Amino acid sequence: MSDLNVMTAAEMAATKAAVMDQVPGPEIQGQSPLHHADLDSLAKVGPKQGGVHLREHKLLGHLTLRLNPENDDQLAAAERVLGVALPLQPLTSVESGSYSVRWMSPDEWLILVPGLEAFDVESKFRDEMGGHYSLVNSSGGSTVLELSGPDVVELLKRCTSIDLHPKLFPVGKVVSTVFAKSSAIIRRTGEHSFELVIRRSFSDYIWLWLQETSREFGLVVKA
Amino acid sequence: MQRYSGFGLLKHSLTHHENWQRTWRNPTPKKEYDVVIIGGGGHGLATAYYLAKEHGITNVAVIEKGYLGGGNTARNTTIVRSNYLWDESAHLYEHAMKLWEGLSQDLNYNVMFSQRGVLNLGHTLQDMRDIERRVNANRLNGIDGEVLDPQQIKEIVPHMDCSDNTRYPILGASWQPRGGVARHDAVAWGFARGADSFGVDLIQETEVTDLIIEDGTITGVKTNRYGDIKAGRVGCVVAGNSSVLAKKAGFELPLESHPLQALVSEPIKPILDTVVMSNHVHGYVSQSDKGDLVIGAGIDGYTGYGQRGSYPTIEHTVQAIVELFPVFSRVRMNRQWGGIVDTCPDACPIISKTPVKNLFFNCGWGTGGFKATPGAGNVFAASLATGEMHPLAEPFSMFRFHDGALIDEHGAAGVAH
Amino acid sequence: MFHIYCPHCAEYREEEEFHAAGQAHIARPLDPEACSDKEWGEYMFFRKNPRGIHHELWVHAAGCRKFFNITRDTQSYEIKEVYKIGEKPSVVAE
Amino acid sequence: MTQQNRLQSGGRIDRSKPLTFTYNGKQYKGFQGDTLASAMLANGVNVVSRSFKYSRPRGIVAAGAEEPNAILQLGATEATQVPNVRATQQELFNGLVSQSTNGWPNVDTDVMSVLGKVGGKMMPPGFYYKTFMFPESLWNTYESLIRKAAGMGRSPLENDPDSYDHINQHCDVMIVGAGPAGLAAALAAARSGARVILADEQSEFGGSLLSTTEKLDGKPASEWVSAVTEELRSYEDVMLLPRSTVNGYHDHNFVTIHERCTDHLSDIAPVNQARQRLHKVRAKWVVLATGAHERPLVYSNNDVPGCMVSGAVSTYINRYGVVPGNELVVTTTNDYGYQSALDWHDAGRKVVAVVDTRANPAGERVDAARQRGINVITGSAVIDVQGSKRVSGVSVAPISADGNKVSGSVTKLNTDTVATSGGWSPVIHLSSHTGSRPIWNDEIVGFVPGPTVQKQLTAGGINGSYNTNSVLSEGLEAGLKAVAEVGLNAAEVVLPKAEDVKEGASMTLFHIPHLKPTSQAPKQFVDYQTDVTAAGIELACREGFESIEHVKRYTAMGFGTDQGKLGNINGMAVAAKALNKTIPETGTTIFRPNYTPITFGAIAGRNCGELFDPKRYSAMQMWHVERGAKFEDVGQWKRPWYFPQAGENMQQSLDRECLAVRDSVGILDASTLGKIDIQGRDAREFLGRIYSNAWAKLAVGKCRYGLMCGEDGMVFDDGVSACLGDNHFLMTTTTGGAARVLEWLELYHQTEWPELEVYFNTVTDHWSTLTISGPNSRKLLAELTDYDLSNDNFSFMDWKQIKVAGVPARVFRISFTGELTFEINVQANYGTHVWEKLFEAGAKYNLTPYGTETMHILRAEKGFIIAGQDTDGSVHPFDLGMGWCVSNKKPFSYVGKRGMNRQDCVRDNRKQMVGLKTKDPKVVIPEGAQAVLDPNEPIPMKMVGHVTSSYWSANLGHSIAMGFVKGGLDKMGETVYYPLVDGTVIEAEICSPIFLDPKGERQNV
Repeated sequence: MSDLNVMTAAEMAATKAAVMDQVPGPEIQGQSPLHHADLDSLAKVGPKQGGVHLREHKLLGHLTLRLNPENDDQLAAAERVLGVALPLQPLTSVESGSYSVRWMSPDEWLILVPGLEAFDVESKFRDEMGGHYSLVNSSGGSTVLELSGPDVVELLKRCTSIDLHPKLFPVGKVVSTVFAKSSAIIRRTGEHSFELVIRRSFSDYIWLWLQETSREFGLVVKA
Repeated sequence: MQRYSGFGLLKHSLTHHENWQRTWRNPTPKKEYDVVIIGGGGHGLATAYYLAKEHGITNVAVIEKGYLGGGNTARNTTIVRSNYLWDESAHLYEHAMKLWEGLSQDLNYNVMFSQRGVLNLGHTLQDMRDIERRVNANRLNGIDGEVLDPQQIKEIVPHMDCSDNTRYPILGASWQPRGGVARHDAVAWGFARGADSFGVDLIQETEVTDLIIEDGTITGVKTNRYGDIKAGRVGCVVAGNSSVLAKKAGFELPLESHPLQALVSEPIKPILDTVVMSNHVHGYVSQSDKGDLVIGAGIDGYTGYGQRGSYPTIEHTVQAIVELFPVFSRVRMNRQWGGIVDTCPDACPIISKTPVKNLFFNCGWGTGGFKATPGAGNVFAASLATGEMHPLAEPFSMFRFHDGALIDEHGAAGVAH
Repeated sequence: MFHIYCPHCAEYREEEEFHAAGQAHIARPLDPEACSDKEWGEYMFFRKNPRGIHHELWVHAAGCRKFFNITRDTQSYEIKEVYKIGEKPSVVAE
Repeated sequence: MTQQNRLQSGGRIDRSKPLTFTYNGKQYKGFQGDTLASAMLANGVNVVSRSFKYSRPRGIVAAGAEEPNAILQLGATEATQVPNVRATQQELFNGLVSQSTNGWPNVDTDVMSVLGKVGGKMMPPGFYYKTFMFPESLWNTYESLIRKAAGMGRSPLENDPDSYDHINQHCDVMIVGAGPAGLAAALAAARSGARVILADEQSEFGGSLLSTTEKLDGKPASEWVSAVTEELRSYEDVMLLPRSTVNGYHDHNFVTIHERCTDHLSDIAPVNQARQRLHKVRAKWVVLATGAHERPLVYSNNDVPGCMVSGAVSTYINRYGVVPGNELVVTTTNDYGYQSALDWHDAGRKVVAVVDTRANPAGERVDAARQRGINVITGSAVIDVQGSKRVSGVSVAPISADGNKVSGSVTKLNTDTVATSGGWSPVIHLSSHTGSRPIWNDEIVGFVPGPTVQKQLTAGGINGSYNTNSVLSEGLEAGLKAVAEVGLNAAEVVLPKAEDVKEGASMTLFHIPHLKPTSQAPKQFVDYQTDVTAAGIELACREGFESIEHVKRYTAMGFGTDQGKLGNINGMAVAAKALNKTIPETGTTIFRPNYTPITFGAIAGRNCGELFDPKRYSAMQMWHVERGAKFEDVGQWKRPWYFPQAGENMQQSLDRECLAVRDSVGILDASTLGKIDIQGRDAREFLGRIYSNAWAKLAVGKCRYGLMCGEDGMVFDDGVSACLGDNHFLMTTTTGGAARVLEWLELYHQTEWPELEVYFNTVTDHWSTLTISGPNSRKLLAELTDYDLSNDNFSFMDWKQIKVAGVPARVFRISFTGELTFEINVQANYGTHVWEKLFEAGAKYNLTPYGTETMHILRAEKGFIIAGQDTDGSVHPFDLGMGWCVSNKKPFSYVGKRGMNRQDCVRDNRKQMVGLKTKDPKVVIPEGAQAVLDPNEPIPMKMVGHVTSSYWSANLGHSIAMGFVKGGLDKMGETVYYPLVDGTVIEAEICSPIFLDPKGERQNV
């Protein structure tokens, strides 16, 4: 076992913000928030037909970026890191390869990257960006659910008060809202598919809620 | 005053009830009164009644912009209890409780005060600590109270889900057997009839449009129908309008007026014999003599004078009731309504002198005003009679928000009641 | 239930996403120590609480987490305008 | 049983689908398409209920939501009981089981009716208030008798087997009511491309058109209805909701719709289907096309079964193929009343007479009646009815032109049915839900919607328009207006033409006079369900109840489950006459949601049982469950409370857990603590302004405890914050306070100090926090890391970034137990891994999992407070003896500083936090016990404080407690007493709250 990850106090002071590779080596398997639900097994034994399909995208890198949208240097730096400009229009999102970026608030974006790249991306930001900003790794605190299928809109209308009409909620739109009695960040990824970013501690509740609410449509769990 | 009794009813039935007297007169106001009370709700009418009865001051007018008892008196869920935490409030509400007991006889008007007991449920360990604390304080203050375990609760409310299988299992409750409900309209009408019988003028459909203040002293009120009416002292008892009147007097109050909603089910056969309240799941329920489940909600978070609130508040309340009583799931909600409650930062009322001499305010009862009706009227009357605050009212000065001597009853007040 | 336009998200959302945070434009005294008890009490507790036009502070709690102001009629519940922190209302009571 | 009142043909029922149902245990037959009411009438059922106060037999009066009497109990099993179902709104299904709700031994023979007849005279409005007062002690007995009469139906006593759905909807135009106006509006909006929702409470669309023989463009009206419905169904953005009652109209055009999905199929929903669904609609525009209810006239004994409103008679004939009697007398003030006579006659049964209050009625329907040879008696009215369980005859008399007096001699006619029409009342309920006050319209003799701030349009009957052509064109107009308002181009719609029927003027009359004055006349019912009579209303007025609100409250008029749909206007008219006022002068009629009652289950939706509120779990939840932990609800979190082993009671578990921590090492899942990541140049300054203590000099790598106060100086949260980098802090909050604290920080940042460069983000869920505590915690941790954990290298209140069990971690050397403690924070995806590795390595140290209760005991041994348990919003840091956590040197007047220096906060004798040692060391004072100085003082006793935390300390071998005592810090060593509920008094000595290791050596090794 090594302690290569150790930072000295001086190193930390110099960087102003503490940056940390939080992911251990590949020999240690992480457990996503819905680990206990064992969706993989359900996918094997559960129904194959139904109006709503559910898949968990586990263990992605979740980074929350805060900066001043009027700071062109920072915007440029973000674009250098991400390969795409931050979406400045409210409630929009962009994708760049395996990265996706969601507008969360005028000074906040949620960036999803492959799980093992979170630290690299964070480090790049720290290298590229100056001035007042913040970057927070929240990968352990959320998970991503993909909901799709012919009845997905009908299902979501039972979970959120957001208007999902395609004219008002086109592909790429993202909202952060109340979801049942929890919250979710909802992004449309296709006519009949949506991505939900949900909080770890609420994930079991949302899983129960989705099972209950989708009963009339039939729920297909996908691995 | 014509006395009411069962015998009277029998007698009047022989003459087809054609000879009942008016319950109160409909007088034209005089030009001047010793005391003018603005607001003809339960508190205002009780104030007038006790001014006349206990202090011999009968040259009194109650000026009401709508009809008597038409504000929060007519809109609350009629719960009466006195199990408050702090000494100041416990003494005030217990003073009211003692007046409730015997009020029907005192007024010769059956206010249907029904001491069927009040349960305040605890669902968390902290709830139970707070309940223990409150019940201990109540008992040492001479107020009845017990802490019950789920088994004992089940005996009192057999159809409530007292099992471990709920989201927030019931861990226990405080129980005040002397608490209960009363018929809200009858309270206003009984006090009105009583006050009228002593010669108090009840002036309905008349709005006080302004206060006449000279050199920092109030001398009368302006009305929309009868012009200026002079007054030696003025008591303002206008829940839901207190800040509006205070503004006319030139000061602000530490109040926010919020919508408070309530609802009733359709009448069903008796199934709930007591009052059940839960701060934690946020709802309370009792069953009226007519069979309606009378259900209360929490206040809405915004300022609102519209006598209506937002739908999610109703929704959350009904969820709480179904959580407590899953058997009520197929019962139906009949009607909902809303009142305007003036809330104070410490969940306690203001019974107070004001920056204007001879102008007194009784306000800020939040959701708890009904249960205090006789007590509040009684101490406010004493204060208006003497010009000095009654000892029980003393701690409830509006100036406590300057020096910091707040009486924080959020725990006991909790949800609306 | 209110339908509230969030000036940051630039669309209407249901009231459940928001929290009301009381009267708007109550500035914290710059020198609290210079305040009398009365002045400090008034800052903390005393409110206009008008029947009619009211400027109030809300936060888009489940959305962008930004505070902003609403001018609303407390009698009809009509929302007259929303505006960001630091901005001045254009609709005011007479 | 035969359906003796069923016509051989006609109506919208399907005679090929017979259905069986039971009413009061008797089996009957009906057809698909029937309501329960139409099927009962088809079978000649007369009595459906007993009245509330007088136990009078009552029959079906109406055909829809306005029905006051036919309120039945439904349900074949205990769990599927439904109380108070309106038979006129319940579709018949095979196997339906129904029961009347009042009457003993049964509804046909009710012994209470005898009492009602005799005692009724003694039960005028307000009689409760006038009696049952003496003696005082008997009120409970009186009341229990009153309560016996309460209620109509009964609640099931078993849990509901059904589920209920909620759905959010959005549309441009929400149209309420699918009668002619609503259909026309919907057609206009839909063709123009609008998003439309059309809802109607009935099983099929068409509204009044389903009940008439009227023709549109020369064809049966139902053909137009079908064509329009078909077209609407073809639009993608149009949602059609039959069996869906718009129950509430709320601010900002928010509308709730109660859809009954399966109630027409069975009393229990099919598998996986919701029984009912609540639609929560946000509409840009709302079109109210809710129609009107026919008003009955008020005459003596107008409640005898067989008395019905005229339009309902037509509906039963035309829609259901049921003639609800053999002979008919109509009593009317207008032309519409004739329609039931025409329909009755055309159905082949006998019309005895139409009695018209007008002297010279002259409309086309009047002519049609005369042409059919129907006896039309003018200038007269039915003033009284004979019969008890069914009408047997009526008394007809001429009345004066003003309608106030009987002006001639009485004629008796034999009949079994009376149809009545006093005009129409627009269904304005929804428009008044949002606070709009209805206004009286003399021309149509009814209230119409008042001015509103909602984006609301109205069309048809709700406006007092009853002519089909104008109803249709108002609907079209409303649809087009809504379309234009939402910015769409209007499409063309050509409306069908109805035959124009010439109508004579109606007479404005509500209350039919009797030979005797109202107070002596046989009962003239205004509100059937609440047994309110005209005499009762007059009495209320005589007694000084002059506002209509007083009248309603005194008599209970309008307080039934029908909310006075039939009776309110009549009641206002009776009151107005008694007070010599006009109807609008007596007030207005305000309706509240719901339009018709709605199931609690439907309002609750799926948010019940397990889903009532989210259960929040940490990453290690499954481990805790497998270890048999007992859980405590803290906010929404389920936290392990303690971990009992086989055969242990709670106290034994706690003793074992407590000893393990002090003797070796224990582990706590502290993941639920709120965690806020704070970054920015001014993060440090910000903390200094929000916390009561100093933060300016906290070095990188160090942690510090902080107290957070409100502006009033009262403590509201606390926690440890760590300096991660010069511009980077991690704040922890209490478990319950996390969201509130984050919003608090944002509030100050966004509204007060936006110039401070700082960002806040929640990371509560991101980190798992594994707290190992106890003298062996260092040894244990050393097994999982190579890092130098020595006290010199890793001191108390340091934090280090190291690897634990191969997982990168931030480890904080802070302590809430007073023991050597390492708080290991790892990304939550790896929490369980590290947790399990700790247990693998911890076996030799007897690593013991402990829960919140042991945590509470251990911290109390050290005198550490728990915000929320030891504070209640009324204590400031000095009250807690935590002046050490307040800095007076900070240049900025931090939040709370000014507040805690107010007059009342600096006075003597405030309640202060102290430790309490019981005289009998074995006795644990109950938490919440109140302190007194003189145990012998009579009640009320002077209380000087209370116990906030109290435990048995296995480590110390005696009980420990913390609590408040007035001036307690100056009372060390003095005795206080705790009188308990059971009469015992516990004696305790005031001491320091730090019971163990006062120098803090154990955490510092």
